[in-house]
Amino acid sequence: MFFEKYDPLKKEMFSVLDKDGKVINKEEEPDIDNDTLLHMYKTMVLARVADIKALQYQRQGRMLTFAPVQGQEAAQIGPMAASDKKDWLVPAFREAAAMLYKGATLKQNYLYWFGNERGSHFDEGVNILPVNVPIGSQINHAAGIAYASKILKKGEVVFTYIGDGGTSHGEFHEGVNFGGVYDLPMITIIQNNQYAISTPRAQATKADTLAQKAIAYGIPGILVDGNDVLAMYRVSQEALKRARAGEGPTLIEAFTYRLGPHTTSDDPSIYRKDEEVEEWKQKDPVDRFRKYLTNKKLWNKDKEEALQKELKKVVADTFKEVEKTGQYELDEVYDYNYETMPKDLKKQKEDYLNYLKESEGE
Amino acid sequence: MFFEKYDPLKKEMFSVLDKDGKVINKEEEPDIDNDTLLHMYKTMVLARVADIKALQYQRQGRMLTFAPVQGQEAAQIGPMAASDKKDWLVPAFREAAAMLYKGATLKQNYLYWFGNERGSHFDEGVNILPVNVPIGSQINHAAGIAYASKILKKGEVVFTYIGDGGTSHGEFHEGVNFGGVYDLPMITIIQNNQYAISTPRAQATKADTLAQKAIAYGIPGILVDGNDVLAMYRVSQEALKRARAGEGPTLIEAFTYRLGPHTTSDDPSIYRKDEEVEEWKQKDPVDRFRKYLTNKKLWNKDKEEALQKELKKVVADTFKEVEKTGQYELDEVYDYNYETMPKDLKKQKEDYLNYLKESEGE
Amino acid sequence: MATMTLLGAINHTLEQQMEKDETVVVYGEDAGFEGGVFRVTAGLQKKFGKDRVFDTPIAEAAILGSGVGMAINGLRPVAELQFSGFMFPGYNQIATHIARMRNRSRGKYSLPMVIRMPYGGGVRALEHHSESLETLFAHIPGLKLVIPSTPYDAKGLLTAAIKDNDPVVYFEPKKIYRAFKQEVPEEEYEVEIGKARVVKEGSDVTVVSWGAMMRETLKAVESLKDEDISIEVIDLRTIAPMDSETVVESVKKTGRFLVAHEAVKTLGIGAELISRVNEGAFFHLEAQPVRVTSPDITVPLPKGEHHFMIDAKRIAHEIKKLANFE
Amino acid sequence: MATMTLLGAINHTLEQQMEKDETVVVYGEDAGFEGGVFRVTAGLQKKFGKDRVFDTPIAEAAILGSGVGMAINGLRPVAELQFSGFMFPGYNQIATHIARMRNRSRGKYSLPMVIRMPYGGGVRALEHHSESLETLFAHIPGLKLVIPSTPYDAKGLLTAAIKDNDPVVYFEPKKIYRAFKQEVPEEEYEVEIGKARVVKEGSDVTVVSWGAMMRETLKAVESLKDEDISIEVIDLRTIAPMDSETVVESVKKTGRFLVAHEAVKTLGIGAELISRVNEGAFFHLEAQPVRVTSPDITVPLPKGEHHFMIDAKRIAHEIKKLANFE
Ligand SMILES: Cc1ncc(C[n+]2csc(CCOP(=O)(O)OP(=O)(O)O)c2C)c(N)n1
Ligand SMILES: Cc1ncc(C[n+]2csc(CCOP(=O)(O)OP(=O)(O)O)c2C)c(N)n1
Ligand SMILES: [Mg+2]
Ligand SMILES: [Mg+2]
Repeated sequence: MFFEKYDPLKKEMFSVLDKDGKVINKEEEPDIDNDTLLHMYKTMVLARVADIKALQYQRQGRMLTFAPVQGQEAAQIGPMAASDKKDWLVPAFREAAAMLYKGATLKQNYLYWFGNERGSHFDEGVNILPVNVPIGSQINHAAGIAYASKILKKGEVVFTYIGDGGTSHGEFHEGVNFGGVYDLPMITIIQNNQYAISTPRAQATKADTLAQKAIAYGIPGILVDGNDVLAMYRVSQEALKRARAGEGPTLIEAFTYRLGPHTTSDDPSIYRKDEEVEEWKQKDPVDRFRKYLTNKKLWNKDKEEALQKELKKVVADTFKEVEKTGQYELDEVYDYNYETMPKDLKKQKEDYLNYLKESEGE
Repeated sequence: MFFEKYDPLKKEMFSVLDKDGKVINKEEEPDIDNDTLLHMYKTMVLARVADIKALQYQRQGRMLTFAPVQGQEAAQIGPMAASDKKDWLVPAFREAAAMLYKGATLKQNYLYWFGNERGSHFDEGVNILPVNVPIGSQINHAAGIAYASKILKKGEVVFTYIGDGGTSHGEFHEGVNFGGVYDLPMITIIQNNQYAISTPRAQATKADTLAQKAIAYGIPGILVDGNDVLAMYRVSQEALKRARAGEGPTLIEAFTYRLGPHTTSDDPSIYRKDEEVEEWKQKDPVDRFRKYLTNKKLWNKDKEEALQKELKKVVADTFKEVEKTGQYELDEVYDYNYETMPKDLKKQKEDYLNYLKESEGE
Repeated sequence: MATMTLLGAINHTLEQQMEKDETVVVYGEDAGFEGGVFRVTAGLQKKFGKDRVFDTPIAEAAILGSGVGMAINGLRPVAELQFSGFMFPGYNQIATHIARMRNRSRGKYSLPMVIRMPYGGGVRALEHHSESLETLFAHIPGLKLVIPSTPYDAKGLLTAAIKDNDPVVYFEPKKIYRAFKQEVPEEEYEVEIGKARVVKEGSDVTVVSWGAMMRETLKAVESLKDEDISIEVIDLRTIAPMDSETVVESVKKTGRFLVAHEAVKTLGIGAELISRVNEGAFFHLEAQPVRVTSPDITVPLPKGEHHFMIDAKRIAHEIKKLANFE
Repeated sequence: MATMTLLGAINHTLEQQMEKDETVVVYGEDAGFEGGVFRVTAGLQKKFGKDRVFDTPIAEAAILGSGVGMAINGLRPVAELQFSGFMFPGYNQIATHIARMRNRSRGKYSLPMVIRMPYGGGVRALEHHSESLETLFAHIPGLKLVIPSTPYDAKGLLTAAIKDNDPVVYFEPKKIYRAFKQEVPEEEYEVEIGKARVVKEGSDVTVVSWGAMMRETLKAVESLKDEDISIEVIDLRTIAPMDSETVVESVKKTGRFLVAHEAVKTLGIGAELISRVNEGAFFHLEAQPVRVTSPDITVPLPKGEHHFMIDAKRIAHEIKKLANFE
């Protein structure tokens, strides 16, 4: 019923809040308890603060290049808040906010972008896949997780993310199509932040909207204001309903903007106008949600100040902890390639240890 | 104007002839001169006769397994007849009829399925790519040819073929999308013969029609009666017009049926009901077109008998010629891998020749 | 005990493992309803239902990538690729994910999955249906690659592969799918992955092969039985991890080494074996190691394939030359 | 003459070739407007327009597959892959088409195309940004693979690659993109594909390397200058076709062979070189050939990469051991 109302060809955009955080679509305003609303907001702010600090650390040469999330927090927090603990998150590489909400720790997150695989060893029961670099390939992983959930009757739904640029990739096509064929419990969220590195969205595909790509797979597709966390929540709720009822996958295009660079190696001023960035700063998803909460009397200036202070400390402390880990040990590099290390690899490890001994002082 | 009238979501099928060869869509009946009509028909019959004979030869172990075209002649001859000599054909592997019309000789065709690469060396000025085995990959070749045509201002349009099953492949997605992005002169024809080997069309994708996949690329898509050669001609004409005007690609779903096995290694009785095959025999594209020509007084029984006799002889003679070529020479195997054979490969060739000498009589 | 072809042994093993372990699923293009183009999975869908034995769209990245997800979420997927030449569109999943998920997640996610594919030439096939692509798997850290040459090993290796908690690529030598039968125990057993098999002991020359070329090698050795050459024959059987120990020990004894494989010469498995023999038994070598392989050219269509494929005659010729080298 | 970095030499060569030949087109992800993530193609779109220098969708199969079509229809495409680790989704086009179109069509269609990609580690990069995948190209018949280690060769090899009527894969050692400058002639010149370069003559040990490891090798050799070892250093430079002749002749002279490469050990280029040295100079070898390579594991993230990458120190250590071996 819900998705039938939206025709992706019409380019209508689903939203709940306007850019000042006012509810403009009362009947679709999701019913979320206050604790959850606050947790959503705080996680958005945590992601934002962590991001800003990481940029600093990176500029100081203390972290690797990474993919900032600023501006896309709503597109990530809404769906995660609508999901259950058992549901899965299969990220691309810009989903720090979603990962944090879903149970990855800030330490893990930082550790990963510090250059340590430990950052991808999530805690028991936290159903997140590691950051996925090869574009599009995660969609097929999501399809497989969903397939297992379906035939093992686990009731888990899988969320997977991809960028606007990623929708042109063959693996996106194969994965979303696979989900359709077996009616899998799988929700694909396209974060259309309008650029793939320097390449504008129009160069990715001639399709008018990315949501309309759903038609190619015979599944519902919907275009959503990706900077509206309540809209993202609401749509995810409905997609989850479909998935849990065995009705199959949904494709969501979250229309949003990355406020920062593609990665810290990128200089967006080459390909984006300042005015454009300014315009999107006015639609900042965190600001909008804060205004909504303020209107609801759930939030105020004092709370904001306290939160900012607290999170800045949390983030700084976490980074200190992470930085202390430094370069890691030899065993880490060798011991996780196989459950049981093959003989020839053992030999290579021994040879290397011998070399280290022999060459000491050289 | 033409494509705007057809909404691929409505599942309407474009056609000109009914199954008895009567014109049911007068205003879209293409205006084709009699010589061309007859040439189209004769090529359809040639493809059919060659196919039937090849099946025989193959069963006798005199040819490799091959992909029969029977039932799909209209979907192939219509577009080729609408195209110019300079336009390109980028086939998958079941386009024998299209290749014949476009200028591949029967001898080349047979030579290929006899197991000799010479069958893919088409004559000067015949713009056909070799049979393409890896599914989907040809679409990207077509896109590249079209790109070159566009920027070199050659005015050539590229036709490329794929099966229903092939539309689920990532390379289909990337190629058709690429065509859309640069508005390339490229026409992709999906021959939906309803099976990919044993796998029914419904298992390939949940989409209602394959034509609707065009929406994902922002280009026109149209569902056509693929057993109606005039419908295929007419639609191709319009797609060509678009392409030549720089308006970009078109996607055509030709709804058809393969009357024979997938290849000669395949036993379709495992997965298809006899009644289904019977039903489609009633819609035989060659019969339909013959009736149309007969109604037009361009054809009659005598002509048919003469043609059948002639073509059977042509085919038998050609096969004899091909069979005489036998296994081919060593140079053929080595000399075409590079323009200039690298030293180390030369050495390998010499070593092999030495071995042949040394081992004579062993 | 029943006698089985290599193909029969695979079918039987899949059935046995699916019976014993409900999490095993079998899938691929045409692998469900019709039981695969070679009928290797015939009968399984009927017995285990469509959820566990299923047809997929033609989408190799999805076949392999979904396997990653299934393996992470509680299944033991056994994916079929229709021919090894069609693994390329899915190679991204193999090299960038399947080989790496355990290491990437520092052990949180392991991938108990098997990737089956028929490989090899000599069957008068179309283009891309005849390649021997061992190198493309054996070069990638994190992957295992096994190739049976007998029905017995076909079962033992497949059982071991399915039970392995790491991904295993399983090559099926289609040329000998139905070439001969062998007694195969009904009960479950494993052939250790990472262990070559000494088929025949000898003291003059070490000859290593695997897959369909193992048969040619045995024919070659048979043809030389009246010569005064004592040949040690090793079926490498698991290409990765490579059992260099068995090979090196053998060469220490014989001093002469020959490898016969279908793949092209440059960077074929022979190159790695020669390097390991150099590293492990250099001063035992009495003659230069010999590679009997296909040349570095594209596999020809059938009317030229005789210039490409090695055979028993060629192998015998080279063994003799090597044995007689002073 | 101007002094250029390796990256600068590539940019200059692309510009020169585009000027001389209107059919040369340059394209890839972000390769147009912004000039690529490494800025290798910077300035070209502005100069030659959007038709000839363009951004593509993120679709490696389309990038490479469209190159096939462009080459067939009158262009000389120079495709850029953003990192060699992202070649995998396009590998199908490389292995099943690009390497084969000439042979498949018995010479009707040749593919004058170049596939450029930055490769190699040691730059504190994310996953899939550090691999050395030479083997995956050098094992496929029909492909050429070149790797410059200097600005001079960068220009000469790229010029030769663009003018070649067959497809050439061009690896760019990104670690040394801007590491140093060299005089590079303004005028067009070619470095022959298939010809290694003897960087330094010597009589005790033959050391072969290429790409970024060439620099480490030279540092290693420099660090040994006070030892009494005469080292012959060869920059392999073109991996396929492999110039075994130059290497074999050198080993005939020195009797000792060492290869240093970034790629993992098993089936790395070192394995093929050792095999060829065995085949060509077996009885000249005075010690077992040595491979100095990365281990057979996944490239670690930067905090573990020091355990993976070889360096000058390691190479020097192994050269010394080999030279002193009795
Ligand atoms: C298969 C593959 N090709 C290329 C890349 C390099 N790359 C990393 S991010 C990126 C752009 C992604 O754009 P988009 O999908 O819109 O996501 P966004 O970065 O905007 O979140 C590219 C090309 C990659 N990671 N994987
Ligand atoms: C990449 C790839 N995967 C698998 C195959 C094996 N294969 C050959 S034909 C075929 C079915 C094709 O079905 P469809 O696209 O509908 O074309 P049709 O055979 O019906 O003409 C398959 C799976 C292949 N040729 N290429
Ligand atoms: Mg984007
Ligand atoms: Mg079909």
